[in-house]
Amino acid sequence: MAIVYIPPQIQKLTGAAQVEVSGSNVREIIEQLEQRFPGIAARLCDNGQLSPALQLSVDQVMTRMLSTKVESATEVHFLPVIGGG
Amino acid sequence: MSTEFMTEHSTEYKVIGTRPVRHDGSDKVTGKAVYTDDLHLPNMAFGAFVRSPHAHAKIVSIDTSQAEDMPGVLATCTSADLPDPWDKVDDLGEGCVNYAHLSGNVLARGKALYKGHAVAAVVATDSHLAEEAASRIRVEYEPLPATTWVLDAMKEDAPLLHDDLITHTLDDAPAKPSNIESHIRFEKGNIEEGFAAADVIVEREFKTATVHQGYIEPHVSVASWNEDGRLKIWTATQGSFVVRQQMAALLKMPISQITIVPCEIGGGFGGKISVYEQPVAAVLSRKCGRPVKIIMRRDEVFEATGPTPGSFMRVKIGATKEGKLTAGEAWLAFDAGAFPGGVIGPGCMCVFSCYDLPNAAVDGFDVVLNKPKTQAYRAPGSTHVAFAAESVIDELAVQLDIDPIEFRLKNAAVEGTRRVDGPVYPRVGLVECLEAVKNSEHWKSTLSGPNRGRGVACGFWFNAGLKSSVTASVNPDGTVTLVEGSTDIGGTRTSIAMQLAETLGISAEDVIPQVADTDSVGFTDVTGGSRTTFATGLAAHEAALDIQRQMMERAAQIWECDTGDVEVREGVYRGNDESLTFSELALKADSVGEAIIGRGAVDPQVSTNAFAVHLVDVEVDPETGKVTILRYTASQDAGTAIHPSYVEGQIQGGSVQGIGWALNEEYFYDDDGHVRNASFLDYRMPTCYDVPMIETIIVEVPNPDHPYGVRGVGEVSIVPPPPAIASAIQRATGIRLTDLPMSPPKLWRAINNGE
Amino acid sequence: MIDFEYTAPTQLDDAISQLSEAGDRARILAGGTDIIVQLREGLQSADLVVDVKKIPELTQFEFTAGQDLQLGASVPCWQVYENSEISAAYTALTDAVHIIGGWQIQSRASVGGNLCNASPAADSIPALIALDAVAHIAGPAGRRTVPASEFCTAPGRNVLEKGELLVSLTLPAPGPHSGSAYQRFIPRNEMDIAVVGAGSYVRLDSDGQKIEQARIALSAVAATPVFAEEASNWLAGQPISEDVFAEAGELAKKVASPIDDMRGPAEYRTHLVGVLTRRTLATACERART
Amino acid sequence: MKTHVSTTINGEAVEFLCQPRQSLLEILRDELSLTGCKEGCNNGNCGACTVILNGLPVDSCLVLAVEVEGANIETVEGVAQQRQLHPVQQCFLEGAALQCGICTPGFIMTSKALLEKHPAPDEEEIRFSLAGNLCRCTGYDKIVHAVQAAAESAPAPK
Repeated sequence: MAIVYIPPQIQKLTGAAQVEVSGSNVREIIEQLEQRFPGIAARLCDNGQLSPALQLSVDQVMTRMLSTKVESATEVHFLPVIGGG
Repeated sequence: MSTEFMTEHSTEYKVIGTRPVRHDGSDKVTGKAVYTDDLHLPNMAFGAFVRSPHAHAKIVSIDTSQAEDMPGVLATCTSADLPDPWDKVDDLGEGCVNYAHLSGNVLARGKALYKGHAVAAVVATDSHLAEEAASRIRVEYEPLPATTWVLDAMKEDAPLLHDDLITHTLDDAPAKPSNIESHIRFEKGNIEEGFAAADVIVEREFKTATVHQGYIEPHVSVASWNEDGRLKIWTATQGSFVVRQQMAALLKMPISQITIVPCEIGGGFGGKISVYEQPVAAVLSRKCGRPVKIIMRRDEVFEATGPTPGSFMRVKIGATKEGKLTAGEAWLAFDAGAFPGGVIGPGCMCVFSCYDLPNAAVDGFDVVLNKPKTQAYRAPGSTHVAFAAESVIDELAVQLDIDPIEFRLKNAAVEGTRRVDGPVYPRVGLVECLEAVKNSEHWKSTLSGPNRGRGVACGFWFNAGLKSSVTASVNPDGTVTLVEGSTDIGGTRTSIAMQLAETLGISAEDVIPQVADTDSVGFTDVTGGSRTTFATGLAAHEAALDIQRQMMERAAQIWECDTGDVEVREGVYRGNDESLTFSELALKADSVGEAIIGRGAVDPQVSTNAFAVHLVDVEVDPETGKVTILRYTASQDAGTAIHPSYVEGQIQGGSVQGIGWALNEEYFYDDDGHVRNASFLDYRMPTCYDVPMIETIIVEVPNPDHPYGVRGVGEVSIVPPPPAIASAIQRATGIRLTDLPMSPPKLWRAINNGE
Repeated sequence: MIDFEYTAPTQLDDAISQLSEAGDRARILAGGTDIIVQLREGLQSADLVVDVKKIPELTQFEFTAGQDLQLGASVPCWQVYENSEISAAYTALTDAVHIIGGWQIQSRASVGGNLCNASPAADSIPALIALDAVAHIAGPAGRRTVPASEFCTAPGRNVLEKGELLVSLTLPAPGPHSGSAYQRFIPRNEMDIAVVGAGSYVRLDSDGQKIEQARIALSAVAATPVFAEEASNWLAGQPISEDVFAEAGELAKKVASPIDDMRGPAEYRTHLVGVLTRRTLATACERART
Repeated sequence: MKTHVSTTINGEAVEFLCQPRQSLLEILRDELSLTGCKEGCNNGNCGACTVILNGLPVDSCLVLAVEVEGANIETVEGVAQQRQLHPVQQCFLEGAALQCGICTPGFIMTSKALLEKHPAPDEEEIRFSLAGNLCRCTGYDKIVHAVQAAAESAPAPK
């Protein structure tokens, strides 16, 4: 089970700061979340892609790909995108 | 030289860690290097902009006829000449852009949103004529109320810039539009409990002024949109591929029709990623059938390109009397400029990033107002928040009477520390940087004399990975031609070539690096995010391994043995009792088969996590409020320093930019929302007479995600100077300044009020 | 930049007739470090630019029999500070011309041009006023002289009438037991416009104990650089002491009516008048004694 | 109306036609293809366009091209002699005293002029003399070191 860190602004949907979810990649994780907490996917995604304001931290990987693999005990964080100079 | 090293890596490298002369150096000291403005194409024409004189105004009408009637004037353009933009957000690697906003920034649509906003443009046969013609384009405006201070723009009754801007938040979306573009929140632990456990709590408010990246080369492009439909643009950019991506979207044409040629670039620091004049030069070229050059004047650069946000910040941190941090809270409001897409995200992520903070909450707001659209500037967002957080940390150290380095060591982020935004750090080098400063001769020296003080501060920046591509061809003389997509702003041809050379066991001089256009190399993200030596270096390492594999095959073919029987060490290939050096094998290989070409294409999706700790001694003239930097030492974790001279150079350059930000740089806005100091005379960047030598300590805690341990070094050095200097001023005067810049009148006033 | 005609007369009379003919549409070019920027930025416009650097009277400098300095109006800054006689006698002027812009500017910018440009913040003008310089003007109606303290009339404006030009400046011999100094306050250490500038000249008695005569002038605190007359007069007969310098600084503030702008708030500028007056008087007295 | 100007650039007699409003910088770059001097601000505040005019460093953006009749001008293109870099150039190169390089020609010209005037300047003199040249990349440390190194090396061939 992956450990999903729920952004504080949507914790009212989950009632918890962390949720354990099964799934082999982030897309499946979000689908699982949506089943358990209806409405959450719309906050995180836009037209089937990760919302453009967000990026993922999947253990040490920083990515915007929903296909990113997750394993048992993988941490998934939803973070703002970063630009660099 | 004053450089010290504190290193953990193997010192067996032959090339890495040496200081070869950079490959493009001779051209740059003799004036031969070709920057965009040095191009003079046959039949070239010159463009000029018409810009809004108002900070906020409805554009009622634009009359270009008088300009068009002038002999020598070839064409004009307005936003009507750009395709209707896609309301689409795209990922430029280093942040996202909404093309509707980008198009509206390139040429104003309906409203001018800041003084200097481009409204129209004209092209003529010479640049003076273009400028005259621009003055004859008549624009009728209906001025609107404007706002240039972030807290004003957040007010309910503030003049709205965009009627349809609904705050982007993971929370419930608000019903009404506002100037608040986004609201981010992070929480960790329980801050009520955290603050309850604190013996000392410090809470302060901070402000920072808008500052500019200040690159010496103005934005400049030459566009040639040919009759066959192909568009070629020579431009000063940090990323030719993201220029291509933006051009294709703004002009609604396939990327394959566009070639971007990156010329040598005269500085960027984050400000040369977005397009400005490129689409306009292209449209004018299409209209007049000639190549068109546009170079911005310096006042245009200040008024219409890249500043970094002004900000308001409130930071509260608690600690026990033993010096353990218990909780932190931050409320951050950054201005994004006239269009959404600021740097509040990284600001929120960086505010407490140096510390192991068990309980924290961070709120961040990105706010649009009537200033130029902000852009990244070296560790974007991190300098702002470090000024606030590190100032509070220092004040806690003072109140607890704990040495400021010891206080930081007690709380420093280490491998395994969970950041406030969630992720856990891998191996990082903050403690090593703190120890390096603590052990420095500077820290151990005594600072005496009146009105003098010493300050220390930490800084963090993520550093990016992202996509990089190279190809490398082996020449029969044993050299390797390396073709890369990363524009070279500060010696990266060499730092990348050195990694290829190290892997192949040849010398840096035997690599011939070339920065290629977008038709000649694979996709490469911007030279920014401290990523180039890391990621493009990784691509070069991959290409070198590819070459090595082919060379081993070729050796096996020559020696008539199995490839598996060939081995290579430090550039010498051995097998079947024979051996050949790389260059001997290159010559033989050439005569027995096809060319040997290596490829490297990478997309490392990691942050390499750079930390820096700076130490500064200042002297304050209490009668004038002027601060003199007496001595400066900067330590930074480079992972591995590929070319130490250029690592030092990045540290020194970032430090001095940070000193400028700390002491004097700012946009002065008048009541009409006009910048009053849009020149290098009055926008006071440091000259060499304003700073001392910058002593550097390169800390090397190798990055586990890179074969040579590179972390990247470009950005983090700008972060610590403002809080370090603020703390030094506090030690010198007893006064804690909380507004940037800490300019002489401000400090004088504070000293006077204190008396 | 709107195009113009350019002429570089070699005779003063030719310059005067060319300037007279073009009237308001003529601009004078010496070092060009202000006028070229102003023309380029559209702050000024011209049909004719008259380059005065080929007119011998404007490019020469010499000491007269009475040891006064006759300084041609287009003599560039570097010639002032590199001349050991001038820099020994007129230290306030040397202080000023050494910090006008960077070296590249000092290679071109002239003292006369700095005066004619009439910036309220000009560095050389307080020095010229403190040194009691007199401007020699030539024009269609002949020649006239105007004290440096009366040369500027408003920001960017001076006493020159149609067809007139500044030919030279006379700086009186500073006399024995005298010294002078110019200092400005700027946030950077170079390449900046004065937030406040102060020039001080003192002549001491033969023992070097008392001030016999003093002249203090200020820049960037009024519409033009100003002579601080009351402070200057008060100093005559005063002993040399920090208290006296401080009191002179307080008196000098009376002529300061600065504005708030990006270069400094008014209150701060007034304060700096006191600081810089005190500091330049101290330096001038020290120089007078050595 | 264009004016004919005869001048000497890097030791060679050069003639050109120009409008009075054209700066020396513009003519050097656009007419004479001497693009080594750079435009950074076009109003005399950055020094990127520094050339040596009759022995003195000047901002070529603040010189009208018509003014240089009969003058002697040195640009960065003329600094290396007989395919040999000038010591200032050599020391900038070896000392990594450049990053983006746009300000470098200006610094080379001012530094060369400085060393011709003061062969052994101290750090204060170097920093004061170079204050008219802005660099945003290096923090100036390595530039000052490079000028010091050039001063210590063999005297510059003039």
